[in-house]
Amino acid sequence: MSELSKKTRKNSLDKEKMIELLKRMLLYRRFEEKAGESYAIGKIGGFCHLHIGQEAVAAGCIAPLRKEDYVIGTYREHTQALAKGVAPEAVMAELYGKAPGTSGGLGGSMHIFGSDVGFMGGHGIVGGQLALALGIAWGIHYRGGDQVCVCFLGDAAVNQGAFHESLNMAAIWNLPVIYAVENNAYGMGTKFSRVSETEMSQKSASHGVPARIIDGQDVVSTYTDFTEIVEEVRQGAGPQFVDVQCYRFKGHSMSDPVSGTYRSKKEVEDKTENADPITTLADQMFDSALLTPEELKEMDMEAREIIRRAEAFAESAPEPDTKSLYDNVYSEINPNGRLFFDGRVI
Amino acid sequence: MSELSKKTRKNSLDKEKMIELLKRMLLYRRFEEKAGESYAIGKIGGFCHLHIGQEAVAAGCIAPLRKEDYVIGTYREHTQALAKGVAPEAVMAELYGKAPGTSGGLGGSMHIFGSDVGFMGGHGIVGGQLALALGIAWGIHYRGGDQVCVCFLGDAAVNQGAFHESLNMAAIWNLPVIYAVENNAYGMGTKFSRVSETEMSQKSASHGVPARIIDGQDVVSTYTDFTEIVEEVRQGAGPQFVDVQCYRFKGHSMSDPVSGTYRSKKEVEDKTENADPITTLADQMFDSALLTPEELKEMDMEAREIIRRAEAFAESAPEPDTKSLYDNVYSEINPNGRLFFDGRVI
Amino acid sequence: MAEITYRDALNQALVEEMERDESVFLLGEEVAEYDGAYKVSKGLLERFGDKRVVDTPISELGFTGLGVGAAMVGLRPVVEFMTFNFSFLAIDQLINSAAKMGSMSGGQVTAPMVLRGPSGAALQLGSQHSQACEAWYLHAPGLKVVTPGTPADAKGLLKTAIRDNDPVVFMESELLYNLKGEVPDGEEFLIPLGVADLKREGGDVSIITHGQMIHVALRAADQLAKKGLEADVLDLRSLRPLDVESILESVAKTNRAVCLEEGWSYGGVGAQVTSILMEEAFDDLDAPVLRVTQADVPMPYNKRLEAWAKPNVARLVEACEKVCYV
Amino acid sequence: MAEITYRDALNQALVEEMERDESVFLLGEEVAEYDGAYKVSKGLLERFGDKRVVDTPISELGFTGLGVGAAMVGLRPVVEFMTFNFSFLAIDQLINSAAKMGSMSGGQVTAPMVLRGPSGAALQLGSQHSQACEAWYLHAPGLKVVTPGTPADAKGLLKTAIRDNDPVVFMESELLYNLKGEVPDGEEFLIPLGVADLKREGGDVSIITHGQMIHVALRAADQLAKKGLEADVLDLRSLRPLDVESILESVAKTNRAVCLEEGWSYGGVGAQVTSILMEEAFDDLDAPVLRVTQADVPMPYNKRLEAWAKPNVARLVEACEKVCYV
Ligand SMILES: Cc1ncc(C[n+]2csc(CCOP(=O)(O)OP(=O)(O)O)c2C)c(N)n1
Ligand SMILES: Cc1ncc(C[n+]2csc(CCOP(=O)(O)OP(=O)(O)O)c2C)c(N)n1
Ligand SMILES: [Mg+2]
Ligand SMILES: [Mg+2]
Repeated sequence: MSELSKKTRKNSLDKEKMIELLKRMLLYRRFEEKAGESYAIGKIGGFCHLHIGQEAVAAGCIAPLRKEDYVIGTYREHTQALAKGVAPEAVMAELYGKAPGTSGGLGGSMHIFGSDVGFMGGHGIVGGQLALALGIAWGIHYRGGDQVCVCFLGDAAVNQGAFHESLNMAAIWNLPVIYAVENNAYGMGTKFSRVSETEMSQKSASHGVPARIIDGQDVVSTYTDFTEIVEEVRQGAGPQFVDVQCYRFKGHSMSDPVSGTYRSKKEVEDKTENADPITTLADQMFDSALLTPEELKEMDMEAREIIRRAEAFAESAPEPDTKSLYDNVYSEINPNGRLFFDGRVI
Repeated sequence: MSELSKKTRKNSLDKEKMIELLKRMLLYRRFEEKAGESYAIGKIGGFCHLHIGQEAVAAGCIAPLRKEDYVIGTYREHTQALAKGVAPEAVMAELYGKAPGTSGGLGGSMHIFGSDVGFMGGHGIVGGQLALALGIAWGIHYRGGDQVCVCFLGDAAVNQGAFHESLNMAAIWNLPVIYAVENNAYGMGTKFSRVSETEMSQKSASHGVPARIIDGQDVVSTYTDFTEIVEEVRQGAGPQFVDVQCYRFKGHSMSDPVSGTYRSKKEVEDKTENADPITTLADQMFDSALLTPEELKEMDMEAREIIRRAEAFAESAPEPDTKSLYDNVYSEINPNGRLFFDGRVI
Repeated sequence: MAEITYRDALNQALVEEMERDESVFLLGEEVAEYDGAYKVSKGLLERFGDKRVVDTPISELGFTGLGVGAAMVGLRPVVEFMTFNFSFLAIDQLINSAAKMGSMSGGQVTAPMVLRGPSGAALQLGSQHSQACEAWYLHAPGLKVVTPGTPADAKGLLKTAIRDNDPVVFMESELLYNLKGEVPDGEEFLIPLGVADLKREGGDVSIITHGQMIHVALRAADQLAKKGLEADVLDLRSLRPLDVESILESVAKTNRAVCLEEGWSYGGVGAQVTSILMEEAFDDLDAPVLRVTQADVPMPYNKRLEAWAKPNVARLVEACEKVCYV
Repeated sequence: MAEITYRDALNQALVEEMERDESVFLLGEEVAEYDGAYKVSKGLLERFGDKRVVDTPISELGFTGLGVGAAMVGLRPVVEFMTFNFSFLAIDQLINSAAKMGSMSGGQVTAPMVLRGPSGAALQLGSQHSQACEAWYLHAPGLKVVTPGTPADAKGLLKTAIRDNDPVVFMESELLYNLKGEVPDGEEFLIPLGVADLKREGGDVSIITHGQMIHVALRAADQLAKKGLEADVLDLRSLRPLDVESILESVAKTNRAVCLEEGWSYGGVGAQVTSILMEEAFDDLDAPVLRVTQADVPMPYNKRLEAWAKPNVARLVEACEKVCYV
């Protein structure tokens, strides 16, 4: 049976760590706000899924990791990439479709990669990254390393067969992978309870993978709990399933309304006012006199400045060359035979 | 959580029903033996997966059904088709690839259909039938009928994502479908415990679908338990998951060895001697003086005679006409445009 | 005749067919409460209730299989893929169950159903969300493939597809949903499958195309006309059945052809049309048939590169001029 | 040079590459304890242990994705599909993950791996188990597709495929596993991808084919020779990269071509080759290129009908005669 441990205790962290988490979340928030603005004025195209409201997940789950650990995510991955160490300039440039973007401008919002820092990509097919994570964890296991792989997924992805196939295999081979559900209660306009008879914490039960619930709006407890989980997995505890309960403050993507038929304006307002992970942490720190409003303001200015620079960089960066289109489709151009059939390059 | 009720009591059935079940199993056994013989001399081709040893499953799970209920199965479905009411002649003729076969000789061993008696086919892709069963049950639900759909699957199929997707949807819509695992402990050469960390009875746990274990080598308890389950589902209990524990006496298919690296000769012999569903029932009836050896012999002769006739029918039946090849690819030949592109029929 | 959008035309087709035949129902992600990701099913939940307009979990393989199973017992499911990019997860149920059902059951069981949704690239959605998927479905006998390019075709073809007794893969386009056009009135406005439509009559060169690309073809034809070349723009409308007769007829007249498609070239629609022309119109051809397709790469995100990767008017004009030796 | 079976040639390739490079591992259903459903991996478990020869659950999507993920972090997985008929369940991972990985990551991450197993019909396995799957994979840029037809090609191409830095779809044939042939010795016997092999030199007509069908082509060429027609039998060996040069060269010489393939015609390999000939060899052609393919139906079980549905020597001879106008 799935071992289920609802952690409620709020471990207090040292001040330094709290400040780090706060700075991280500020950076992520400002990054996403800027992305939203740039999208609105047409500098960013396509789909753009913001992480606003869920910053504690990126900060709390990724800060406990080492550089050589792996993270893989969905299309809602900008801040996770930042959290794992990808430069804001490179992420922003990718959103702008520019040459120094993480994928040379060819990937876009849903496909941010930073393999040098273990960020194994944003993936656009719901559930597509789950088996990839399995393979990354297999790679660790194969080589006998002590890294872990954290795989983020949305709540809706647990209904994909790939989720179950992956958990089953992770279990039989005891792989070092953590499936962390960013459970923001909705998959687009569909509330989780409409597409599942059971609670999220039951979803790994068929496979004997332990399940835990984490309060993903509270970065301190997310960080504390996740640190513990990561250490367990590093020690060989095998795959874990984590229900990270959180809330998305914006629409599913830039083109979707924030609220509407599927959730009320009131619900969103209530969450925005009472469960903002940044405010929550700041208030907590004010209460314990670990932070002053002035300090917060200064940190925020700093975050804004980093993002301003990232945006300026993206704005002025060059567009990719048309020829770059064919560069990475194959690892090398075959000396024999034709690889491309469009009659443009032969 | 999955409700798990291991039924151990042996309900005694009335003599008539026991005789019916015995006759059924004899018929299935003789059918499969004949299929095996005909395969050996090249009258039947392709893959041929026998059900020998598992006859109590076909008899015990299908006898409780009404004609208007549905059954859908895998490639190991000959006897299930018979059990649901498809004529032995038509099934045998299909194995022989003859025109009066269930699919006109175009389907073969893995694709026996009898839609007039609710047998919705044998399907060759492991897990392929699971979502089809969901759709059949949806059809019942949609029309407000009180039929049930029984979907057979092998133990290995629970590792397919399709299994989980199907159970989840069956649960949220409370559909009248029974997923009955013919748990013969092996998928080809792979023991279940090698490809799952959990027991079979855990496999529906993620979806809140109740699980039950049935002794599938004992036709009386299979029949009794299944009758109860079918009635519950007919009353609206929603989807059920049943671990029907059984054993395959022959190789995975005609081309595979009976035993080998994956299971010992001794294991097979032990099962064949001590857990033959036909002998088990007959002995039980001898003990209660409900049957004499002479009566058994007579029944067996009867079964053999039916099969002999089925084989004679198949043997002498005509081959399908080459033109029939195109007949059922589409429901009707389109008056406009070309449907086939092989340059043979235009 | 009313002028409505492609989206509304599809919506009307759904409404009318669901009114006419209660075995028709719609299922897919976000089709009910959300009115569809692209609002094609707007108002349907309210009108028909949640047994006939069904929101599914994100389980493409499962709900497609559900559709096939429901069709096996006589319902007429319309399965919506939010986009066909996600249908790869479900393709096994189309290739191995739906397409083969009639044949492997000797005609006992069939799968009358429609699988619909947008296919092909919209704008800057990147490689995993910008794929023209025709080739994966037209290869398999047992399936039909339909690709409407105008509001009228969308309505008339969807109605026919729903009434068809076989599985029909019905590919729309995100870029067309807002397109307006005249749509004939009446609930019996049906367009038969397998009848191509000569969207413009020329005579100098045949542009053979389908779906969203017909608009590129029409614009190219305008440009060509200015240069003195008149093009036939033949909209195939359905790729299987394929109106080979109309293709041959047009080429018999023009003696030159260019195949235009949104997707990749290797094994694409144009390859098949070219082969048919090779086999059945060799003597009619005054020039080799050319193909204009997407660049043979996963679709890039960058706007300029995306535009470059897509088949466009300039490339088509150039190809037409080339086959006309001008 | 030893005479060994196609099966043993594959086995040798696996053994040698696994010995050479310890990042190579094999996974799939029944590959380890059972030695492979078709015994291609015989003895590998014993030799390399269960970390490098891995039995998987029946979870095609999952274990293919595992392969892609492992490749992303530098391993070189060889994923066995028991047959490619089952790969439809996994195709999303090939089309949307493996094929696009290099491009959507800007080259940061690649997926060097081999996806192998038998494709095409064996004998009387019915429609769900008898499908030639080339078309589904060659359509997508980012994948390579290889189809060896002899023991030597099987070994030399598999070794190259394993060393290749991109995802390679490697299609074998159940009907070839027992075929014997000479295979050059040495661990550096590698056959480059994209180099077609002229399996027989003729001059009157080019038969362009691949995989198991080369044997049909060679038998047809024998018959044609008796009738005074000498055929080039060009074995493409890999479909992507495709040796277009050799195709053009052969046709420049013969001026006539027939494409032979095991699968369906609509959007198949022959359609693409025909289109290339149309585009690049139009003036060389003295007759329309013809295609010989499977009947456009799901494969029937009945033996006679199955034989009829498959492309065969008689049909190929007939097509060759037709293009030679005899
Ligand atoms: C296979 C597939 N089906 C559908 C979609 C379209 N889609 C993109 S995101 C999404 C909702 C996912 O919700 P969830 O998993 O909860 O993640 P969240 O967006 O809430 O972070 C859908 C339906 C897709 N990208 N892939
Ligand atoms: C998707 C898919 N993968 C693999 C196969 C090959 N195959 C056929 S049966 C089988 C084993 C299935 O075992 P199980 O589900 O336990 O059923 P049993 O044969 O024991 O009745 C395998 C691997 C297949 N038919 N379909
Ligand atoms: Mg969500
Ligand atoms: Mg089994």
